[in-house]
Formats: sequence, C-alpha cells, structure tokens
Amino acid sequence: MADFHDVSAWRHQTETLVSVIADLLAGCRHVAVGAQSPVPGTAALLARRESAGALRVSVLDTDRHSPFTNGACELFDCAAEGRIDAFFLSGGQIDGQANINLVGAGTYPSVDVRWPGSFGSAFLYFLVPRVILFREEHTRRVFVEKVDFVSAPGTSEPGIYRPGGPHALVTPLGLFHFDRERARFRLASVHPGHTVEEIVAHTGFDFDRDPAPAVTPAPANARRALMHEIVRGEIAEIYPRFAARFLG
Amino acid sequence: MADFHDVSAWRHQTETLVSVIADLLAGCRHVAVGAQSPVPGTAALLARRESAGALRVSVLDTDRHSPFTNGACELFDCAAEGRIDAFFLSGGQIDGQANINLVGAGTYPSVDVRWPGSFGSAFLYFLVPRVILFREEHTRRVFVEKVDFVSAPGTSEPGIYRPGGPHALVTPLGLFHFDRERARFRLASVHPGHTVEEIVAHTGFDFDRDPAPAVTPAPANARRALMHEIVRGEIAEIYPRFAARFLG
Amino acid sequence: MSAMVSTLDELVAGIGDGAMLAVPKDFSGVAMAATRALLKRGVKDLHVVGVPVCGIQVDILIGAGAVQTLETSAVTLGEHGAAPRFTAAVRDGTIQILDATCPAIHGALQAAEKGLPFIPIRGLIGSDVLTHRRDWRVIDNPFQAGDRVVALPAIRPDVALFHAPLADRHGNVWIGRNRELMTVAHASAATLVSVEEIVDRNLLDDPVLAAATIPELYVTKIAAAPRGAAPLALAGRYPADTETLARYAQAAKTAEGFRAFLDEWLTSTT
Amino acid sequence: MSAMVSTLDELVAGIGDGAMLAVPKDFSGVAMAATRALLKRGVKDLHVVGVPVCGIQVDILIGAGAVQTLETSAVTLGEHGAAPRFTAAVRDGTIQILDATCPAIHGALQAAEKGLPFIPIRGLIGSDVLTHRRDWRVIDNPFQAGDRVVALPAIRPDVALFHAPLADRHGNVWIGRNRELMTVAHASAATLVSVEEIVDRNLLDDPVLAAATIPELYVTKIAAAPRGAAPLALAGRYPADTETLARYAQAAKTAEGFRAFLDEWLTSTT
Repeated sequence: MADFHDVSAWRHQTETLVSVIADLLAGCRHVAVGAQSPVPGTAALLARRESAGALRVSVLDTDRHSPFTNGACELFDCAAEGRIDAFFLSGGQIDGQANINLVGAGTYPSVDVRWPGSFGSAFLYFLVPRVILFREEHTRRVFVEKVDFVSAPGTSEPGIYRPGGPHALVTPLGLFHFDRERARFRLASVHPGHTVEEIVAHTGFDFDRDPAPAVTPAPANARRALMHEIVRGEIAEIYPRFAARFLG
Repeated sequence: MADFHDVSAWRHQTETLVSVIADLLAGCRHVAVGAQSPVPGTAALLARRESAGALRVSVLDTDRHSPFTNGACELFDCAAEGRIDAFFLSGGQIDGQANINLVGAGTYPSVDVRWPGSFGSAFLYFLVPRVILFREEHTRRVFVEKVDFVSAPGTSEPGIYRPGGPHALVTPLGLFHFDRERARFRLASVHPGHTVEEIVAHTGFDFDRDPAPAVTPAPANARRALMHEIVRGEIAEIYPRFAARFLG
Repeated sequence: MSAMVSTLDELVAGIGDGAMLAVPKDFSGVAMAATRALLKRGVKDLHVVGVPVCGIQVDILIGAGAVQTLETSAVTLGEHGAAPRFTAAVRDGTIQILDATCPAIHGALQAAEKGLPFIPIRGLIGSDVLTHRRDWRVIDNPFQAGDRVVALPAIRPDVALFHAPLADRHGNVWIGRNRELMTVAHASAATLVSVEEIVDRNLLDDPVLAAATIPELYVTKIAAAPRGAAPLALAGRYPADTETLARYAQAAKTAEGFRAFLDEWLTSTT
Repeated sequence: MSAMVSTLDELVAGIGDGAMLAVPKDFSGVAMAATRALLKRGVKDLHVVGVPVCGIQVDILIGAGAVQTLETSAVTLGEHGAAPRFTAAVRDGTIQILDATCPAIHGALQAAEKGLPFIPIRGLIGSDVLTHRRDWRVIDNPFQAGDRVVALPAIRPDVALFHAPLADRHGNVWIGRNRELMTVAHASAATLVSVEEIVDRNLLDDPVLAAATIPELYVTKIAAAPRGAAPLALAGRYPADTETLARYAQAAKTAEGFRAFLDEWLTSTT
C-alpha cells in the first residue's frame, strides 16, 4: 500500500494525512516529532503556522530544530515533566486496545520477524497526553487482534501513573479516535476515496463506528497552499527526500 | 586558641599540621579540599609534589583547580562512584564516636548557637574512604562527649552501605587515629610543645592512648622548603590571605 | 520572542507570596539585583530552597521577613563568617528550617527534572538530618536484601531565580559550568533569569555555546542586570565586593544594623 | 600527561573479551575507526549497551560474532532500514537480547553516575519490555500508597567507547551537546575516546569549552582518528557517507555479503 505507482495519488493522500494530523494537534503547546517522520513533521509545522506561533515544534536528532541541550535523556525528562503535549508512535503491530509492538512478530525473544525495538515507547506512551498513532500501511498484518509483544500498552490498570496515552490513530484509510475508558477505537472519519467496508476488511481488530461515519474533509485551499509553502521551506531542509517527492 | 599573638608560633604550628596531614594522604590517588581550607589544601598540594604527580588534588569552587564540569552535584557523584579517596570535614562539635555536628549547640531546631549547616557531610562521611577531621580549636567546647546534633555519624550499624568514614583527627595539640571497629579515637602522637595531660584536659571525650604516646615528628627541612615553595606559588593563588600570613 | 525580555521589576513579578523559590549558591550566579527588586516590591512567606547552600541573598531575605521556610544544606557568608539574620531567625524560631545535605538537594531536584516521584540517596542513615526530615523515608534496596537507602521526594520549585552571564532575545541562557542551574530550570515550574548581557544572535546556533545553554523552552523571563550578582562575584566577569560583604556581615549582627543596611541597599542602584 | 594519548590499537587494547561495553547512538559520536581496530585484533563475548539505541557499529560487531549480550532500546540503520545481522542473530538465537526503553538506559547509567544502587522510572508497567526483564523490579512509591513504579539497577559498564570532535593532550574531551557521553564516562570504569583532533592547549582553561568537556579524571585513553565516525556523520564535521551505509545495508542481508563487506572494511583505512 506504500507503493504508489501514481505519485499524484500519493501526494493527494499525504495532503489528507497531514491535514488530519494538524487538526489533532489543535490546542497543543509543544509537539515533538522524530527526525524520520516527515508526515507528522509536516503536520506539526502546519499546525504551528496556523497557531500563529503558539505551538512549539521540536524535531529530534536535528541540531537546528531540537531545543534540547542536555543530551539524549532530555526528550524523556521533558515529557515526564509534562512539557510535551503530543508525540507520534507507530508499530509493526497495533491492536484494538491500542497496544503497540515495535519488537517483533512471533514468540519472543526468537521472533519470526524482528523489528528495531521499543525505543522510548514504553515510557512516552504513558507520559505524553496526546499520543497519535500513525502508520502508512493499513493491513491486517499491522492491525491485529492482539499484538505478539507489548512494547507499550494502550491502557493501564487503575492506580498506574499515566497522564498520557493514545489519542488517535491515523492511517491512509481513515481516522480513529481512542476511547481510554472503553479501551477501544472508534472510526471518526473515512478518507476520501475509501469506504467503511474497505477499512473493516483491512483491520484485524474490532472497533466502534457510527452507521454512516463522516468523510474526512479535504484540506481547504488555503491550508494546501500553506502546506506546500512549508514543504518547500522548512520540510525540504529537515526531510529533503520527502520534500522532493511531494513537490515533484 | 586560634588567636596567635605570636605569628611565628602560628607558622610553626601550621607547618606541623600541614606535615601531619600530608602523611595521612599517603597512597591516595585523589583528594578533594574545600575552597576555604588552606591548611588541608597546603597539605594536599605538598603530598601531590611528594607523590611525583600520582596524587590528584581538586580544590572545590575554584575554576582553575576544580576538575568538575557537571555542576555542583559532581563532587558528590564522584565521591559516590569511589573516585575520591580523601576529604576533610570538621565540626562545631566532634564527639568520641567521631560524630560531627555542623548544625548547632542546644536543642534542635531552636538551638542556642546555630552554625551554617551540614553541607555534604551527611553523605561524604559515608562514601569517602579516608575522611580526615581537622579543627584548629582544641577545647572541650568542640570535643564533647556527645554532640547535640549528628550532622553525620562516625560509625554505622552493620548492613548500612558505608565504604567511607573517619580516618584521623588532627588538632593543634595532636593526631588521633580512629578505630572504626571500636568506634573510638586513639591518640597517635602529641605535637611538639604539647603534652598528653594538656590534651586530656582540653578533650571532652574519652580516648585510647599508649602510656607514652609518640611526639609528632617535625617536618624535615626538605619538606619545609617544599612547603614554603608551594605556599608561595599555588597556595598564594588559591588562599592569598593564608599565604600572606604564612610567608610574612 | 522579545516578549521574553523584561525589566527587573517585571521579572520578579513572577514570584508570588508563599512561592517555593529555588536559588543557587554564591559561586553559581546569585541574582542580587533581582532580589533587591523583589524586596522593594515586597514579598512574604517564601519557601526558599538553597541549591544546595545559600549566603547573603537569603540572609537578607530572612532579615527582611520574607522567608517562612528555608530548605538548605547551609547558610554562610563564607570568609565573612556566619549569616547573622539566619542565625538570629533560627534562634528566635521565626523561620522553619529544613536542614538537608548538599547531594540531597541536588538529587531531589534531579528527580523533579526527570519527572520522578522520588530518588534514592546513600548516606544519611544514623544522622539527625534524617531524623528531623519527616518528609524523607528509609526504604529497602529492591536489589539487595537488608540494604536500606533513603528515598527523597522530588523538589518541584514554583520559581527558580538566578543570574547568568549571557542570554539572547529568545530567552536562551548561557550558564557555563554551573550545570546545576540547568537542573533547577528543568525542575521548576517557572524560571526567571537576570543576565549581564542580552545579545541579538541565537545562542543555540553556536554549537559551542549551545552545549551550556538553557533553552528558552524552560525560561519564563529574562532581564538585563549588569553587575547583577554584586556584591557577590560572577565567575569570569567580576570579583566579589569584599568591602560591602564585610560591611554587611558586621552591620547585620544586630536587627538595627541590618535594617540600616537594608534601607541603604534598597535605594542604591549597585 | 601525554600518557593519555595512544594509537587506536592501544586504545582498544582496553576492551577485553567479555567486557560490558557502552556505545552511543549514531548521532552522538560512534567510534567506527576504533571498532575496526577492535575487530582486527579480535574480541568476543561482549556485553554491549546501546546508549540508548545502536546502528551499523553494533550490527557489524554482531555479524563478526563479537557480541554475546546486547542491551538496547533499538537497533536500526535508520533511513537504510533494518539492521540485518542483528535481525538474523535474534532469529537464530545467537545473541542474548535485553530489550529496554531509551529512558531506562539513560536512567540506569545516571544511577551508576551517582553511585546509586537503583533509580525509579515511570511507564513500563504492563509492557512486555518489563515482563522479560527479570533484572528489573516493581516497587511501591514510598510517598504514595498504591502507586507502583519500576526500579532499575544501575548499569556500570566496564568500558565506554565513543568518538568526539576534540580533545587535549591531558585527555580532556569536548563533547558539545551530546551530554549523554559525559554520563556514560562518569558511569563506566574505563572510558576510551577517539577524536578528530588533539590540541595542545588545555580545554579546561577555556570557560566556554570547559562547560561541555569531560575532564581527564574520567578518561582512560584517547587516540586521534580523523573521520573516525565515518561512514556515520559527526555533527558539525562531516555528513554521513550514505553510499557506504546503503551498500552495507544491502550486503549484510546475507551472511556471505556481510563477510565480504567486513573483509573489505577491515583492510580499508576509511
């Protein structure tokens, strides 16, 4: 699904994803994004522009866009102090309780497929109030009923210190909100050109939905223009390969 | 006792104290001294010269003589890691179990006489292997049977993590070693010009002693010459007022 | 973001009555000019945390009646002797004193910096420092049976106030080797900094300066205050004004002498 | 103290078989040239700690059979994809993997730096990261009934090995913003550093450089190695050699391809 023969279709989809994610950042004061996350990065910079500077965006592992000067621990310390409102996580597997698996498919430790590892997820998922799950592959291989390894759990028992957790899941097919009380996703909108049936067919876990979910609104022209400006400028500097593909 | 009408007597005594303390540092790799501790500082620099550079001396709160670059916590972290072999402590009161009181005389908290506070003693006394107690006033007011407030205890119960503790006590009258097993001081030598009786008369706690304790040896001429050279050079830079008085 | 730059009066407006206020030791950048502005405005019931010890700044705050609680490892005027107003206040019972030990202050601030509820510390067991700290606990080392260790709750100051050599208009503050200032800025809800000099360029653009710079993310406001640490020294900038320090040490031995010194100091500009 | 300055071969002589070896992440100064010297000499049974993640360096060490245990939060070649020798070794069960999470590695090293037996950390409870770490414990927060928190034992590496831009002949090493290198140097019994450049002046004499310098007190040996992080980038000095990294990512997909790459790399000089 990540292989687009049609670059313009990819661009169109990417615009939708960026727009959806930018909306999810409304009201945040500080969002951190990884150095290899161009779509969330573009969305964060878009949201910053639209916030008239009220939103701070930190791009990790870059000298110019990271505010951190206290070494590699500072992102985590900063999150634990409540100074980061939103962050992005993903997973090789994500299940219906929003558990994420960044370690591998199969039986741990000698898994059949090994992924890099949990990174900071087992910490940040607990501490960042608005964690947005983002995955560009929407298949039953990714969205499973139960992950094989819990890098970080979607919910915690009462009594566990957990100011943070999953807020939403964004895929190329749709946007889901996560209900922490019910520990379930609810389909919030279906992206243009896709259907509920398609989402159900490609999702391995059960989720809540309205009889007729909304269609994700296409970004307004003004927002699209702003997006292109950001990609030409700030994004080209941080994620040059993504920017080149986006701009053609 | 700190008021010397006779400066040359003070110089003579100071030479003895410096010499005694330098001997106590034999075999150390790293000694730390405070920025307001000229006698221990001179002794440490003397021991460094005599060690042919094997002894490292860190003078706290000085830019040039402190090796620390990680802020005010680094001395304590460094000690806790076992990287500091010797340190100096003192006390408004010191008792026969080597408990030290840097807080005040009387009933805490509204003590009759308040001193500055415990500084790092409640930590360093546990962690630095060779803590040398140094006090330039030898009176029953200082050397009491039992301190009114334990800033840091001389000994600990079995099971308490304590690689460090009191090694010796140096005063203008004599040198005591501390026996951690017995939790008692033993008079090791009496400084020239003083007597056991004088020490007993001015010490408020009971201590062990041989029937005829040794006399503290006067520093050899070579050592005295070296000491003067150090005071003129390194010490004059760190403790200018002390150096001026010492050199006349 | 020149909204970061304020006057000294605006700076100290961020310190309310009853605030927990963290201040550094004499050699790390004490905001004396800002302290004067604070006392001129009037402030009371402060819970002062000395990181890890304090000197003339806190002695003046105590003498002026601005301090309710003091948590510190020591108060001293250094070579100028005892801190007279502190000593008198302890004797008279007019402040609450929470005696600590230096690494406990550092550790508890590092716990706050890391968002930890507590941090363990070695030492202390068997001391009266521990005995009188009802807010500390002795716990078992979970990795070694029978090994007990002290647990310190995190210290989360409302405000950190200090003085630094250099800042930029964005609010980035260069602190040099006084790394504990970064810890206290991370640990505190608000950080107020007076500086010798505010420059136009962005300190984070210089990789050498950036390495010892507190990012504006943690800084609430800055104010220019040349010689803002005087009469204390600022490393690399100016030495201590020993005459004024000695005069203070002498004057503050009595309440009247202190009051005369304070009146003069509050109306002076350096 | 030019006894501090050695060749790369002498530097890595300090890493014995079975050592616990701490290495930094790709953007913090990976000692690639020193790693080549280490593999040329031959080393085995390493317990590698990735601070907090690792990349091509550790993938090569694993492929060469030098690693027995790997403690890390991730192994990845970044934009070049999965780490093939790591992936194969995990699948085949030829290394022991201790999966962690980034702040747990940092916290456990900070515990060692502070001489603490353990340090608490938030998060983790309910994850399989915790389930599989028999060396971690869940304890009660002594300050709040019912609040559980994970306790991590200190990580005390035998050796830290990394690459930095600058050192002096005394062994003082400037690290810039990569402050975790100071933590790992403090935490480790020995610290070995390759550097781009060794200068004659004392870095601690410059107050701006000193603020981001690891003092020689913590440094065991240094060796000059221009472009010593290549093919990885060194911030402010040179970019990544993406061609070599891509070639490695492709070659290492098979054991044979890896062996051919390794043979070539061990005999090359850059």
